[in-house]
Amino acid sequence: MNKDHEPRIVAFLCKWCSSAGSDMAGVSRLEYPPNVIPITVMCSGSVSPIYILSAFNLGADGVLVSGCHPGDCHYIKGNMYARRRMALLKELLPYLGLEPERFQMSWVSAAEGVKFTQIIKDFVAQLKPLGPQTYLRRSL
Amino acid sequence: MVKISDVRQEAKRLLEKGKVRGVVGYVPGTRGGWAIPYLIQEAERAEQLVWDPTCVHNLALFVVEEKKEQAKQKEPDKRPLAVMVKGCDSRAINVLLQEKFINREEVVLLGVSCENSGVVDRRKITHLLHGQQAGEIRFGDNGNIVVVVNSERRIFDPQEVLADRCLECQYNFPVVFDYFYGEKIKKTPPAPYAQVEKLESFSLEKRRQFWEEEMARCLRCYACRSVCPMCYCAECVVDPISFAVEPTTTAEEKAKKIKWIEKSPLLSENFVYHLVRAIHLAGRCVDCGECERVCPEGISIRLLNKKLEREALRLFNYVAGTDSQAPSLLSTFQETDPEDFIW
Amino acid sequence: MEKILKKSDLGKWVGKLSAFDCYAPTKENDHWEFNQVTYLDSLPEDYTQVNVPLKKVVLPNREVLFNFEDNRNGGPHIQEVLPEEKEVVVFGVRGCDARGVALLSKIFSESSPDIYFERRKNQLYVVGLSCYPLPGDNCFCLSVGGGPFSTQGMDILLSDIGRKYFVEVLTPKGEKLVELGWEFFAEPNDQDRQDRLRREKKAQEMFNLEIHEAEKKAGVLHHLFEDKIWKTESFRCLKCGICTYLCPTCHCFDIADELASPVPLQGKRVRVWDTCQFPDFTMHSSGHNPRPDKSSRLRQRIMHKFLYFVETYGEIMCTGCGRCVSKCPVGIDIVNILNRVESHEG
Amino acid sequence: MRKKIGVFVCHCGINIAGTVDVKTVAKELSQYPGIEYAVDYVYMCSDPGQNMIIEKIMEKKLDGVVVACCSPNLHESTFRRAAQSAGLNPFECEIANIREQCSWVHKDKEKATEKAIKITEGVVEKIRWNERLQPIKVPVTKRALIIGGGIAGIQTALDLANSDIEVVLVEKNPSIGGHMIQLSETFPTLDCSQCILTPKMVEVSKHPKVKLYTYSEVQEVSGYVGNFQAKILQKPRYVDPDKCTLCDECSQVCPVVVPNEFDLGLTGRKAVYIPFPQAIPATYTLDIEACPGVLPIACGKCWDVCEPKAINFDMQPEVIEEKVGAVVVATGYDLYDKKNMAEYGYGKYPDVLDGLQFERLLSASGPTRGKILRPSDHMEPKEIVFIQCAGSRDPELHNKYCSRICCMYTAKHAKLYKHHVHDGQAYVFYIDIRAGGKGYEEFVNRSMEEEGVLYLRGKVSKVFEENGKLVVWGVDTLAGQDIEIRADMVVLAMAIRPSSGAEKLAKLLKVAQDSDGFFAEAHPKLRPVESLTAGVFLAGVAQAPKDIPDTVSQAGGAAIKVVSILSQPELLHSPLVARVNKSLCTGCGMCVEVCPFSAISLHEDKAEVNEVLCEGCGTCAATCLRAAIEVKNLTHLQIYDMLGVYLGGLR
Repeated sequence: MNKDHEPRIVAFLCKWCSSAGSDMAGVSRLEYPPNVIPITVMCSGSVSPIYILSAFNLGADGVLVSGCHPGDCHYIKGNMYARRRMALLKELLPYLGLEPERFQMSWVSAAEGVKFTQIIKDFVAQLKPLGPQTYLRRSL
Repeated sequence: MVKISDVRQEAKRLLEKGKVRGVVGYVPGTRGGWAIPYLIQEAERAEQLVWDPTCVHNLALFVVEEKKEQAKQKEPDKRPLAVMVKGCDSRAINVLLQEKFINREEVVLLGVSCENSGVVDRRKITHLLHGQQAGEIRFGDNGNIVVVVNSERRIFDPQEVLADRCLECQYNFPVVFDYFYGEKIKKTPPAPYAQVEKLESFSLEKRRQFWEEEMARCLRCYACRSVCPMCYCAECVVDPISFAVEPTTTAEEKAKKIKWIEKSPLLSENFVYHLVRAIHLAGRCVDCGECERVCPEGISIRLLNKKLEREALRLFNYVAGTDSQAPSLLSTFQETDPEDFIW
Repeated sequence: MEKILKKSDLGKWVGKLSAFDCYAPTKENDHWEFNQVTYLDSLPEDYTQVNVPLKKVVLPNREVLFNFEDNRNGGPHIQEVLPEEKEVVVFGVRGCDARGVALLSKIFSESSPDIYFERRKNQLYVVGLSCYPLPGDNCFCLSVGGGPFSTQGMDILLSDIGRKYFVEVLTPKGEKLVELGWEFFAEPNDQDRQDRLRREKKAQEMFNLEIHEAEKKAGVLHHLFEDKIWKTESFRCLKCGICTYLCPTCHCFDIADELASPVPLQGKRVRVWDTCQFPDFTMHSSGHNPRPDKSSRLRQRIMHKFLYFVETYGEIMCTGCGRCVSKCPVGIDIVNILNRVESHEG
Repeated sequence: MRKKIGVFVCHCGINIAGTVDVKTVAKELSQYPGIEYAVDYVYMCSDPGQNMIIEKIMEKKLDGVVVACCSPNLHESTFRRAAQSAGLNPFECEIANIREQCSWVHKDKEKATEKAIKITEGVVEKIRWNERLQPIKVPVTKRALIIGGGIAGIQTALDLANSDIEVVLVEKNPSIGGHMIQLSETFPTLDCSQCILTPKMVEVSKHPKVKLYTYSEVQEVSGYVGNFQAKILQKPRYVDPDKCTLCDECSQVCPVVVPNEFDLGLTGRKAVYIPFPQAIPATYTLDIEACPGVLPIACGKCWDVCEPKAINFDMQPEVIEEKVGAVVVATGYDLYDKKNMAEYGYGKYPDVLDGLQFERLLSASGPTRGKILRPSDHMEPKEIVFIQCAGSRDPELHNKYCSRICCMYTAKHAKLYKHHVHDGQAYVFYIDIRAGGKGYEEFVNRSMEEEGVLYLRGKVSKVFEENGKLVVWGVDTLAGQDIEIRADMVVLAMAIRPSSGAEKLAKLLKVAQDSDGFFAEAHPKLRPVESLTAGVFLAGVAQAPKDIPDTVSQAGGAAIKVVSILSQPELLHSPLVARVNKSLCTGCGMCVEVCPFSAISLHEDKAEVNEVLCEGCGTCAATCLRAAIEVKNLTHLQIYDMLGVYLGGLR
């Protein structure tokens, strides 16, 4: 296993909480590893499971979906639907043999720059020992 | 016991009175004693209807197909379609109702009970008969299956010959119907998720190995998709071109068709295809098991569906196809939905 | 050239073929497939027929045609990819499958040679196994120009005559294989020849499925384009690809560009199996679909095999393997359909 | 045609350039397919920076601009304005956030630069598919519907009417005035409630911009912000207000007596009645439930005596449709139901009263003309016990919340009691005293100190009658001893609950309620008068318990929120809304189920988006099994292409 592997992570961040929370991490000059590329979406409720499958298919080593805490959703309840969908995916992927650590969901509010930073650090740390994700990754 | 003569009589009456535009049911096939789905449009043909353990097909599919067919007609026949439904077929009908793909008035449901038994698995029968052809396969007493081989009558225990899906089924009688034939005998399968649990008990590495072997065989013939009554989308995520093309569609719009999954049966693409398929069926799959039956490569497709079926039950207390009025699994939520997996 | 190979010598002979990749039928779950083997002591007694026919060796379900790359600086760059140079021996090929490859050659070799097919076919050595007893209930090769002991498309045909194989060496390629293990081959005697013949005769009597006067079907089908049989028979069709993907002669394909990376653009152009049974197969860019429904697609499959191909190449494009009958999930039966069109022709 | 895209990379001084090699970002992007121009600059948001963008758009004929800079929350609008001034559509400009999400959080310059390039490339891919969109213009009906004619509704109506906005004010009772008109005096200044409210009631009824519907209820509200249609059911009052001269002849001959709601059952009224003398509209109402029959044959005495012939038995319920641009919910409260308070003998003993009943006793216009007399025997109570938090702050048995006004009105009650009964003794059982308003603390202190009201910290366990006295068993938790008071009267500071029709109204307006049943505000701190439904606002106790000053302030707040919508010639709504691909839609309605804004409906078996209601969250897009609905400018394709770039280079 390649211990030096730098995992490539895609993070789907909802605009109002988690993306704002990552901005907060920036404003607070908190440091975290540069392995994550954020994709800001309007709401975690808009993240289709196929985005996640496709990210793995295109070579992501980890995928993070982050939304507002329950009750704080800018769109009232989009995150509640996301929670259901992601719960199923979280169950399904390891059932097929994908390491459960590779897919993660989190709640990060606009104020939680520190939490966002910690999540990225933890996520990167748990992905590193797994090495590259080749299971669902397309190799032509 | 289902008296097939009653079903035939009702089918005949419906056709004679012009109450339905056709009856979708089972008739004897051409090779051996295996039934095939058939659209009966002439009253006299109703006599051909059969009901035996070879009636494996989920006829809800043909409700979908016929609906699409009618939509293409300039002058669609607005009369309902009568269809023979087993327990799983009827639950599929419920999902179609729930998703408003059909209206209740569009179908006349001739519900048949699986007689405390179920349908047979052709592979199991072939194996047991060592390649001999079964002349006739019918329901016996106490859920037993009677197989006639070279005019010799053999009786099999359901455990030996029934399809796995039937051995794990809790709804072996229709839950929605207009006519009901046979008896409602509630079965309680001892371990409906035993196979899922067995796979779960494997190590991650072993599970991966198992699925790699399964997925590597996939030819992408899409029989699993085509046979599924829930896969009625106009355009599928694996279709390389868009079906939503009108004469006015511009080249740029056509270019917007996303190729989420490559057409090649590469291992990775097969995985994503089957994952997407499973996720799309979450809370919708009624475990009629047709996908697995039709797979020419014998891929354990049900194990995927069954996993999500169990999670829907375990996490959200949801069972597909039992209530056509309730919201779908993924278009609703509870405040108390589990979130211990979330950071 | 006719030879005799003791069954116990099969493994020794195969041991001499180390320069080749050897394939033989192996059992996966409950069905047979050709898989690569490192040794082959015997051909399995219970072997019937492989699931995916021999065509997958010459027309794999994914053939890379070339690599492409759009370099930021250098512009587009294309690199041809040809099949690996590797000679392949496939053992246990049934007559129907071997004939399938022979029929495919008419398309891919004769009229306008396809380099990928050509190379794969040239590298392929077919060691057939005659059918006694018949591998399946749905075999009907006899009615479409083949037979249980057909040799068309084979380099060698092995016929089980008890403890030994009756070996017919049919081509120089076959001779080359025998040459490599010449010490294991003996000359057959009359008894051997009789045994083989007796079995062939017996096998021919075992068919319980036939297309009546298959060669005349073209003439019949010619008038049946608008027949309602297509509609009634296709009602239950699922529009899946089983019948065609598992057919030894169906060869339709799609060309697709597969991307390894969108930016910079990099990928492969591939040829993948496609089938006339998929609704998108004939879909035009305009959205118009000349074969818009299941009935027109079922008709196409049968017409192509028993009319159009006959018109172009003078042969039926069906080898009677029976897979489309056995494997169809809804019991669509090409034999039954063809026999019925005869009956209501008048 | 492929867009000509320009990329502008900001140094942000050293904020970005310190960690990200901006020159390399610009250079890499300049070689990216389809990029017409890429440049870096020290401060893109400065005037010279913006001017450079404008010039390059025109010079290079760009039709897409990506600015790689700080978070879009900061300067997206700046750069979109700049792009717009160069003739682009605002959606042809997008921000790549390489500061907050990159330079500020990383130290490794090489990796940060690589990430900044990826982020920017992704946004380039996104903008390729961006559509030119215009804000959705929504016409506005310059009228507001106010539901509830208490102080909250009246104040909102007046503030709006005085801002030249037409108001439709709907009150379900025969008169406006709400609970405030029932009160005697108001804390902390003890001015007479009726004296300060009636001028407002008159003003609202006479205001040319106010259309008043009393004895009416809102039945149905359809439409959306700026364009609601309301159906209002006007109940027949069988008395023509224009003809009624308030002579009271009808009431005198009416043979039926029923409890008077205005006095909370402390008095009776006739079937034909005026709720209170200052009622507005000033007219009698015939209570059809109580009346023996509108047929003259059944009774008809009132009709006989009515000289101006104001009584009309033929009146029918009427449904009136009103078009409005905004709705204010000011439905106030009801007292917590009697049946829930059996332990205090409420509803059982006539001398156990609730706060509002006590107000009526105190009121000069009340049943006792302002004298405090026991309902049972009309004697003056010499010992009186006030029990606070009756039904409030009790999550186990009753309501978990604080009803907020009870501490103050109990202090007022005790004080006023002492004003009337100088030799009487008042006790107050309390949990805490919450007197947070201006002058409130002083008010409570005066009650205790000047009036000698005995405040006992503790709960009352039981009230029962014994020998004509009400025995109050309680505990003084400060002294740590059980207390028994033999009182003549007990007054319960009953919890206040959302008005009985609140749930129905919430459904009809598609407005959320909180767990206590009060209408939910859009944000507890920053948007306290807005509901989550665009164009529906909240005022008064309907939103949460509050006193009169807070209610009046909130009413004013709601009014200005309404004005801010209705003062515009048309509303502009973000065009980033969902769109349905009808050829893929199968009409399953799952998007309809999940849409938090009820913006999607099914028409002829296809989903249809009301673009004005849609907020563009995209929950529908992830729910749809057929990819038949997606949000403009953040489509599946755009996400897919971004993923492709971010993860690209599978080499």
